[in-house]
Amino acid sequence: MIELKHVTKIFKQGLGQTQIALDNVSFDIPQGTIMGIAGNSGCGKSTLARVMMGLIPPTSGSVLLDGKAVSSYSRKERSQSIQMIFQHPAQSFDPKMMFEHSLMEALKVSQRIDRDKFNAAIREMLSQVDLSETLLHRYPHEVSGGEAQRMAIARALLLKPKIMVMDEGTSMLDVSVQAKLFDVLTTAQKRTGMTMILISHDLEVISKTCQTLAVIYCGSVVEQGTTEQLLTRPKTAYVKKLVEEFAFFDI
Amino acid sequence: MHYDIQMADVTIEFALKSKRVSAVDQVNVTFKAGKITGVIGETGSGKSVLGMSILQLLPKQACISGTCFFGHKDLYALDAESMRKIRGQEIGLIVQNPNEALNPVRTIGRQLMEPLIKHFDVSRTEARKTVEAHLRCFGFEMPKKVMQQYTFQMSGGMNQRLIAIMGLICHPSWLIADEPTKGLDAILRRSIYDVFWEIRQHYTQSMIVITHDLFFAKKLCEQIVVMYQGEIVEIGEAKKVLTTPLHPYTKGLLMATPKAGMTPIPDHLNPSHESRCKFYSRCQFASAKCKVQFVELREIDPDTMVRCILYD
Amino acid sequence: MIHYFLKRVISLLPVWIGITIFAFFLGLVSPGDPVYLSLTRDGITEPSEAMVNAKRAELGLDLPYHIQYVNWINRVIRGDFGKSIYDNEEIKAEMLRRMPVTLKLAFSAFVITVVAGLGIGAVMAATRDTILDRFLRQLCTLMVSIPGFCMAIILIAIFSECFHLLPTSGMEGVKSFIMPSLVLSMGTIGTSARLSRSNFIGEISKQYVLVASAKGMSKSFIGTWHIFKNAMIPIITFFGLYFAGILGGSAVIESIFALPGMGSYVIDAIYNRDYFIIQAFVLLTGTIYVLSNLLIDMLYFLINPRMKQGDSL
Amino acid sequence: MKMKRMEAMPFMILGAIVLITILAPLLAPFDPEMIDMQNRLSAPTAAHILGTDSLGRDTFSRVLYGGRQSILLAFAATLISMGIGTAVGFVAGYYGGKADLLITGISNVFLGIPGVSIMVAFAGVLGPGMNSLLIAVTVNSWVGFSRIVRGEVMQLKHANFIEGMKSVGASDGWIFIRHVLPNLSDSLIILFATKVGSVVLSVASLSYLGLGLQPPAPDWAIMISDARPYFREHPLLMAAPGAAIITFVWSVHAIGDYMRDKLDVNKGANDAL
Repeated sequence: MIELKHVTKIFKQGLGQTQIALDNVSFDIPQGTIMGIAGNSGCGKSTLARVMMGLIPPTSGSVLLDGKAVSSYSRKERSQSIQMIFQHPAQSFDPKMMFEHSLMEALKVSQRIDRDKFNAAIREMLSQVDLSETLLHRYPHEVSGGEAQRMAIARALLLKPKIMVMDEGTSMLDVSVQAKLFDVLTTAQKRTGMTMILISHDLEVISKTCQTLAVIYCGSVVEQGTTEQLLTRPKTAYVKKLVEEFAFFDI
Repeated sequence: MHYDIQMADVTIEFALKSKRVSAVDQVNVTFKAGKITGVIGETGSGKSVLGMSILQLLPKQACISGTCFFGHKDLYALDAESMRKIRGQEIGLIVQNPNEALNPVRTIGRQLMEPLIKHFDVSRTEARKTVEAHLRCFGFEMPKKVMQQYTFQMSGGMNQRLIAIMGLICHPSWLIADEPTKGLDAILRRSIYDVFWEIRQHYTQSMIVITHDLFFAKKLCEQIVVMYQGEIVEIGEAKKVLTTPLHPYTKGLLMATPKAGMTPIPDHLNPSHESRCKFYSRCQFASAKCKVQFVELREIDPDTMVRCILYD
Repeated sequence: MIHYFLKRVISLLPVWIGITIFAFFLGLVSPGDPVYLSLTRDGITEPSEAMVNAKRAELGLDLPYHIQYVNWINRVIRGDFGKSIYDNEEIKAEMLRRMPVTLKLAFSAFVITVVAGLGIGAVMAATRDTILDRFLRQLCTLMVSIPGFCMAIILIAIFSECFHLLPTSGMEGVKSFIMPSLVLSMGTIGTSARLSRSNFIGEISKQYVLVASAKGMSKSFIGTWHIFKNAMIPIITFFGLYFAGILGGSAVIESIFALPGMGSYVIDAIYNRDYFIIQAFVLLTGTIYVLSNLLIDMLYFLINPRMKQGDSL
Repeated sequence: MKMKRMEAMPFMILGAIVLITILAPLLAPFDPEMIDMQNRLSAPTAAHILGTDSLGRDTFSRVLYGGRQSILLAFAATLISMGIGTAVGFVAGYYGGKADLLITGISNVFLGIPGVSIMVAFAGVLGPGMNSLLIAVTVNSWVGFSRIVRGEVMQLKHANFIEGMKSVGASDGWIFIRHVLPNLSDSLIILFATKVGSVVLSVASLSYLGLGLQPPAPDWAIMISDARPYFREHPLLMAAPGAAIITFVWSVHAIGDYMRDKLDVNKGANDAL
């Protein structure tokens, strides 16, 4: 269970100018559900993801993971409960290391599995994300975007997190590759029962994959509720406009 | 009189350090004047390479074979000087990311006047007046002020309209748009659609729109060309192709969209087989014949063609 | 504009103060106690304890360091660098006479570096990956690798001893500056040419170049009006470093070509352990460097439109 | 790392020169400092392959020994400044804020004083010789490294894979050693090669004027300076050490350029320093 209570984040930009990235954001996501966070570019989605991960401290308010503040967790404990997938697949891996080495390192650092089971765990995870083992000896720039992103998911799943955050995970990918990715993700989610938080500007992707939804505009939650309720009976003008934009291309 | 663009046996390969990578493979297509044709395909299908080859805007390493007739001129055979006269004057281009399409250290006004002065040899004041007219036509209230400013002072939407004007300022008969909706959020995607609608009303009907956004193409284009790994697999009337597709790949593409439930196209089941049909290894309707028989782009009816054994 | 100018002055001030502290530090660290030196100059070879203390008080050397520093700064700002230990000459007069020579040399070398660097860089970028490009790149690497004095000797052998075109040393008007400024700029030409090349090539792949050619503009038009100006902006920031390199190198070149500049003066000062001159040299070259940086920042401000629109750096 | 023959040349030359310099005592036919006034200024003979200088010392042996001091000094000084510069640069880049401001301020001051002036100053104050040069070079070149490292670390800090490693649970130290340093290595090698080259050059310039390395130990620059008056009759006396310096510095710079082209990354920052 992850709860955000009145989270605000203000970035200092020198010479006294400040930029409000998040403004009083509060919501909670019960364990095992899939929640979407929608908003156009520049509305603070990525900052929200990094605050939830505990990578950046909120200026005020708190992020609670199973009742305890994220900041009180050590990095290792945090890695065992929450993992993140980034927007640019090839950049989520060290360019100087082969995938096998990156995966091994993730296991070594998080100590979730003891050393002798590493190879078995990696092979098994690769079959789950439908990647061939020859990719293990490739460098991040030598594979397609879709394959790199699935490798990132494999690395995250190896650590058996309770929560998975996707920050625009598929916006760089083609439609068919995106479909493949979500197919892999949803099967993994059903198998492990983990919570998933999908952050994207694409309302259609979110409407098809998430049960609940929050729409963010300029750092604050404009509207929140079940996907079905928001898409058919949006209350605020902004969400109406957003839904109308996507519907425009449907007819 | 607007000419058609006819491309015959076009093959484009890139001579990289170690090996030659083929991007476009034996393409035959005719883009009809007065029609908006959408070229759809995923990354690596060769759609952008095909589009950019028309204006010879490919990097040096590209080697092009085949012909691309614009009226009676073969664009591939043109020397640099005569191709320069075509670019902007007869065929305009709208590029991908608007925020990086303008020179950041040169005022917008001067960049818009450049082609006018170069192609039509008009005086600066006259060029300035034409540019102001175009700016007003695209919804800029204070054209004079905008002409003094720079691209980094403009919003995404405004930059979109500026690059549209840039492509149209010399009233070209044809327009090529390369991935206009790539990486845009919903609002900017809608505003670029309005820009194209504006172009359609006031400037030219003959357009080639290269995109991977199926629904944008369905809404905007009349004709659709679907490409897969450098080959054209299906051509047809837009509404028909994107509601009742013929080729298995197009079907798979539509099924993979969020609206249709995101069922993925299977990955290469048996990639090792060298087969005539490039989609063989991912196709549910694959049969022994597909591997052996070479399939041509068969014409089903006047404006529908498909490359698949099922329709042979 | 003024806002940016003040901002640059404020940010360069600590640099200047740092240089003065470094110069002052040199004075302190230098061996040979100035008290005894001035005493011997007064003809007292075995000064008594009292005389030494009186002298020390007179010179103000008994005060705590920071006060000494402030006194020193007051004198220095008015140009009073003290007297040369060797020939008791007033350093300020000597420096004023010699500074124009060094400035002329450094400035002409700087101009050659910029012009040649950009020129060769542009040629290499335009003909990238051809034989000419590879040859010029090797030439740049070679130019950076030849020591100044070797190049000087070679040039002197060719132009002075064989063809008697240029004077080998001394001050005979413009002609005596040609070889020194060429040798002085040689090293920096290699570096600036390579940097310009990678910047030009970086711009060629940018989107606005594609748009410009799609508008039907000619290659040369795009080269001059679009690529050159964009590439110039990052290059200007390195002019300051080139100038520092040239300023430093001028000391050696002046000695080789016997030009009466500040450089040769300080090199002689080192032979004679004349620390005040060294102090004055470091201070003056540092000040020239800071002023030139300010000038280059203003040039950057004028060329880069992003600055004028109030986007702070 | 397969390289075309031409590209491998600088590495081979550098290797050869360093090897020769180390093995000089074994290779040199004569003791470089043995004065033999009888056949002074002799032309190349079977015994003295490159002839002898004004004091009858064998030029060939002196050229073999000539690089020892300046090359050793260049490598040592550049290594030290690389160490200091990388540490300082990392702190400024990774933690930013006040530390960054302070370090940038200080490094601007060091940049403010042109390199040779520092060397000239230290040579004057501490007396010419090896140690004053070592200090002067280190004081002058650590800034170059810290600026580059700071710039790169700032970029790396926001790279997804660093955030990825943090979310996987890696500590800052682990990230620095396993990820930051390897990714910095390319730029550091380029800068190290360029710096060694420029240090050898500036030391040679000073030695030529008699302010750098001191005779009687054989040094290329001093040899050239001594050979100046005999230049017309005995060009070899100057050509041999000159060629040695140019070859060494060229090979080091060529390695730097090769690494930069291979990296093919438009890092303007590390070209100029």
